[in-house]
Parts: sequence; structure tokens; C-alpha cells
Amino acid sequence: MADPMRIRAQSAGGKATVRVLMSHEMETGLRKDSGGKTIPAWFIQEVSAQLNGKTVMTAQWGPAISKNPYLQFMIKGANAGDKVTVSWVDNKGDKRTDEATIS
Amino acid sequence: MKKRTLLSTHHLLRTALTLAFLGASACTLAQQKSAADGIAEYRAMIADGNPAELFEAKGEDLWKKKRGPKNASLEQCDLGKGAGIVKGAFVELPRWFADTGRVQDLESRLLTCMERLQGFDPGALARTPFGKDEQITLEALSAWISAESKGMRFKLPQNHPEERKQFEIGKRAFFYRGGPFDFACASCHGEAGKRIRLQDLPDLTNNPGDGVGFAAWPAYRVSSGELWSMQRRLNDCFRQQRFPYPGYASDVTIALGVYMGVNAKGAESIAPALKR
Amino acid sequence: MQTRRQMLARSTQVATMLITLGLFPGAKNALAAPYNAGAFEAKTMAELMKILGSGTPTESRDVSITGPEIAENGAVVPIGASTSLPGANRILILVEKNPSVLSAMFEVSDSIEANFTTRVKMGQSSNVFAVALMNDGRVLYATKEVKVTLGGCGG
Amino acid sequence: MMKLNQQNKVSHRAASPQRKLPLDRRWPVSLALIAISVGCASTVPAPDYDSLTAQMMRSSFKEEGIAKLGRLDQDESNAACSKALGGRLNDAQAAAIQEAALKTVKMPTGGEFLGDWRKGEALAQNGRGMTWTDKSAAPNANGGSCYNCHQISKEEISYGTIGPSLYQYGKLRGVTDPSDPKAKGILEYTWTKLWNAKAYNACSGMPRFGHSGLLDEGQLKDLMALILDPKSPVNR
Repeated sequence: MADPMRIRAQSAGGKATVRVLMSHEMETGLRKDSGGKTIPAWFIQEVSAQLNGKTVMTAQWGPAISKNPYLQFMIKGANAGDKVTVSWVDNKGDKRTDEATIS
Repeated sequence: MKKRTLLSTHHLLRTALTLAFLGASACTLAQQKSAADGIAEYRAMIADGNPAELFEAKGEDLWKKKRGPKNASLEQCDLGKGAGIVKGAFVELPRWFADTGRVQDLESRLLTCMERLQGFDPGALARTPFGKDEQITLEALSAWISAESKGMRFKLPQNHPEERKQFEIGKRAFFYRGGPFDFACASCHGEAGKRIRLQDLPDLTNNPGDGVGFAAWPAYRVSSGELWSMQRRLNDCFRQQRFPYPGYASDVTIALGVYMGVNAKGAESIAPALKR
Repeated sequence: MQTRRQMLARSTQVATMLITLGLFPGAKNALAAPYNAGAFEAKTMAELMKILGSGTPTESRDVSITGPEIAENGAVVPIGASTSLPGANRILILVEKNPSVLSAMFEVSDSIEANFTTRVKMGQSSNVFAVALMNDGRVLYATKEVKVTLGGCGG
Repeated sequence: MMKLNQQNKVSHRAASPQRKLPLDRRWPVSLALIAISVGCASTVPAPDYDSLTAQMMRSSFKEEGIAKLGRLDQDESNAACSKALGGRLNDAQAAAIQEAALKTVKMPTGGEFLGDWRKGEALAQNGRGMTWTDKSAAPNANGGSCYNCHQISKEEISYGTIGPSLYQYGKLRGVTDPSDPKAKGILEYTWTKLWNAKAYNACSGMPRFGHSGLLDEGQLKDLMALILDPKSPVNR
């Protein structure tokens, strides 16, 4: 199973800034190993975020996102104590969901 | 293996960049300045959100989890400040351990704990290549344990005669020239204010400052997306020094740790840091 | 390399699976479109716009892109894309000289700012673009050049 | 490399771990010295850190690929400069090392010193070679690593500062026509520096590119051209 994300969410002025680190190889599928064999692509394709269970953001990513991805976005109308959930799914169907409380 | 591919890509990148610069014509000094500023700006932009945090979280889990042939956690591991005390341990390592009769750095001490508490074979752990199997465990553990001393200042003990002896031997290892290039650690890290290419080189014969040199490892390496422990950092130094391969947690790596750590006295630890 | 058809087939499968799993509770609203594999294979901005069914992009001061002048390592280049205009439905991050131009595509909802920061890989020095797809059909962009370099020795 | 190892034999023996206790043979001397200088024999002598270090180096490394254990062997220059711990050698010792180094230098065959500066630039940029991840130790697999430590052409801004700037190396030394006999002195000096830098500075930090078999004669000529050819960007 994939390693957990690190999610930090801080509210200020009715907006919450969410910063997420995800643990993922983000292999492009363009690199070769020492034997000249192509290392198969393996990357996060879809990311979504929910505020108290309601989807507020979805994104699609290609393999050009860096290894161990970082994402920052801002949710409107979010306050301290609200729950932010972030999920990702990669091209192999692996997935991960983690939750954080807005501070 | 992946690394080779990556390195050759880097080489191509640099060649491409050089060609690009050959076309440029502004004053060298001005370019130099802006390149340094540009890189400083880049580092500041990625400083927030260091993926080393991912390894810290994993390390904390691994410390508390029952694992290995004895199905035990590492929570009773003595890192020098008593069984189970993690906070502040990192900035006092390497140090003398009476139970093993040796001076040990963080990673050689972890080998001891993984052997005694969890029943792992320390020789097998030491032979495992970096970034594989239980080495991933060791990397994550060193990320978390170092993070527990973040902001604290290095103060390696030098009370035990063996600690002082390791300092003296470490100093000699630091200045030991050899290999086809005649390099020693001191070739790059014996003087302040020098660079390799655009990379600043910390002077490790003194305290080079807070969060610099010894006080910046373990670190997340942007280039490979991996967490590098001090053992791995030293291993790659010896590779670039064109030396043979240093054993994981071998005597020379520990003696060098004592030398650099004692020299870094008073420097604030920022480990696990973020490095190019 | 997978063919585009295989990729499409698989991503549809994944999307279906996700909906079945209920992983995207919002999947029924317009937000969660299936993974657009074709978009991530486009070589140029023009090709990408065609795949997305969007118009010709024009440069706009209301869109902004942040990134370093020089990236010490192409493996991690921090890029921010945003627009101050209301009515954006998607924000894209593009790297002109990468094998495929599109790095990321963010859907903008009423609950979120049209402002995203992530980190991308760059194979070489290149222009990067922030593109905003507007509800009224306009496609607006901002661009910036990022030089990719490396410190340290070649060993 | 072979050459290096052969030369190393004498000093290598002294530091060899196979000789179990080189300490034994040194104690009487140091004890005698202490007795003379302090006049008190009860002082506990410090451990012989140099021998302990040599033993530790032997036991800590293993061979990997082209990086054999022989790389830990030290010739006179490396042994003396290591022992100095960053300090200076005494004049006589430095002079002896420099003299020996000077004798190792082989001037180019046919008397031609300069090759192609373009190839020289590529070599100067290339920092690869001789690590345990490199496949071959042959000169054609190696770069010169020059920009790691030196500024050379002003167009390359990513240069190191461990060595002095070589920008306008030939121009500053008045080399306008390398075939002019007046230029011969500087050509020979530079060739010697590249071949065996210890000929002028016993503890030079620069690799001995010719002497240690890192680069071949053709490659050295190309590097010579990079810094001495008036047509090279370095001198324009």
C-alpha cells in the first residue's frame, strides 16, 4: 500500500491554504534501466480534494509532475476545524486517501 | 542503475546549457551574480514542502512498529541518551556506547538496535544496497530521528578516550589522499569559500555555520528524489573521490562522523534538509 | 510505450472503477471528467487545445505564472499558475520543451481559488505556460522562461 | 596506474597492515625522544594515530568495479601531504617530492604541444571517469574535470574555484604565437603542470593527469590548446 500523504491546511480570512506532499515514484515511462529496458510509466493521474465530504477540487496529472509530488491550493469558505480530504489514483489503479483538520 | 541513466541525462542537460551560454555575451561577473541569485531564489521556492517529511512520517511508524524475527519495536533502542529517548540524541552522535564497546554513529547504532531488539542480521542490513529493502527502513528512521533534534545544536561528547581517539583518526582519514586523482575529503572541504562548479563547499575542518555541512544531513535529494542518510552522503563522497567502496557503517565512516561532528559544535541541525 | 487507445481504454476503466468505489463522491457533478490521456500526449499547445476542444490561446495579464529564473535541478521545478479573473473553469500547466507539453490540469469550482502550485520535471531549459480556460470560451495564458542548470561536479 | 603502484612500493610497505605492529619499531625512538626532551619517562605516549588510520582505511573499504583496493596505497607525495593534515611540508621534503615528480614528466612526441581547443573544451567540461560506477579506466573514458575547479572560458559560468582562474591563460602570459621559440618555456611549464602537478607544488590538489594515466597525450594536447591557443575562446 502506498505511504501516507502529509497534508497541512491553515485557514485565514475564510480561506484555507492546503499543502500536500504525496509519496509516489512518478515514473515517466521514458527512462531506461541499466539493461536498456524501459522502466514502465507509473504516475498519479487523478487528484481530488474534499471539504467536509464535498468535492471542491479535481485535477489530472501527467508523468511530468515531480517525484514525491507537492500540491498547494486554496479552498474558499473553509474554517478551522473543517476536514480536508485528499485522494489520488495512479495509472496502475493504486490509490490513497488522507485527511487533515484545518488549523 | 536508475542513477546512471539520470546522471547521463544530467550530463546532456549540462552540455546543452553550456551551449546555450556560449551564445550569451553579458559580463561574466553579472552572469555569475544572477546565476547565484537565481539558484538562491529556486532553493527558497522549494524549501517549503520538503518531501523529507514523507520519510519522517514513515520513520516514526517504523520505530514504533513490531518488526523483524523477534517481532519487536525499536522503542527501547538506546541512541545514547537512554533507552527510548530520541529527542536530542542525533546532535550528540557519533558517541561511545558501553554496551557495544564502540563509538557509533546513528546508523551503526540502528544496526545494533535492529539486531538486538528485532533480531535482524546487521551484516545483511549493511550489505543491502542504498534505497532497497531494509535500507529504506534505515533511511526513514534516520530522517525521523534527525528531525526530532531539528533546531538543536551539535554537541558531540569527547569525554571518553575512545571518542577522542576516533576524532584523531577521523581527522587523519579526512586528510588521507589516495586514488587516481590524489583526492582527500580535504581536497574539497578543507577551506572556506570554495565551490565545485556552482556548488558551495562547506569547510568541514571548522563549524561552517548553522544548517551547513554536517548539520544538513540526512537530506532529501532533489536530483534523485531519495532521502540520503549521512552514510549515503559519505559513500557518494568517496565515489567522487575515486576511492574504493566504503562499507556501510564501516570504521572510516564513523571516525569521519566524529571528526566532522565535533568540528560542527554549536551548529544548528536542520536535518533532514533539502539538497539539490 | 502504450498506444493512445490503450491508455484511453485503461483510463476509462480506472474512472469507472473509481466511480464504483465511490472514491470521488463528487463524480456525478461536472467536476470529475474521465482522465484525458490524449491531452497528456499532445506535443504542442496547439495540438493540446484541439484535443480539449478549446480555442486559440491569447496572452493575458490576468493570468500569472510563477517559477524560478533558474532551476538548479530539472527534476523539481516549482510552478504556480493562477488567474484573478472570475469564470475560469480549468487551469493548465505546460512545459513547452517536454516530450508532452501538458503537466497538470486543474478543474476550478466555486469552492476553490483559481490558483495552484505544484512541481514539474523539465528535461531542458524551456518556456513554461499557465493557461486558463474560461467559461466564455476564451483561452488565456501567461508564460515564463525557466533555465535548467545543475550545480556540482559531473561524476 | 601501474606506474603509480610500482612507485608506491617503498612508502606503501611502511604503512602496510600486513606488517602487524609497525608501532613496535617506532616506540623505542619516540620514547627516547620523550626521555630526552622532557627528562621524565613516566609520560604515557599518545597512540600512533597514523598507523591506526592506515589500518582503518584498509579494513573499511572493499573493491567495487574498477575501484580496486590499491587506490588506498600512497606514494611519497600523498603520504607526506596526508600526514601534514593540511599544513606545509618542510622545504627539503617538498623539494625532494617536486624533484621526483619532475623526473616523471614525458614531453609530447614530435615536439608538438597543442591539439584542438574545441576538443579541449569538451574534455574540460567532462567530469566523468575513474569512479566505481565507470566501466573503464582507460583515458578515452575520462574527462578532465577542469571546470569543477577552474574558470576557463568566460562563457561557462558554472565553474569551480578550488583552482585559480585559467581565463586568458595564454594571453596573460604573452603567448601570441605558440610556434615562436619564445613560447617554449610556458608550453613546457604548462605541459608539466598537466602531466604531474606535484613537480611545482609537492602537495598540489590537482590530479596528475599524465603521470597517473588519466588522460593520454592527445587529450593533454587538446587541453593545452584550450588554454594556450590564441584562437581559443579562453584567449580571445
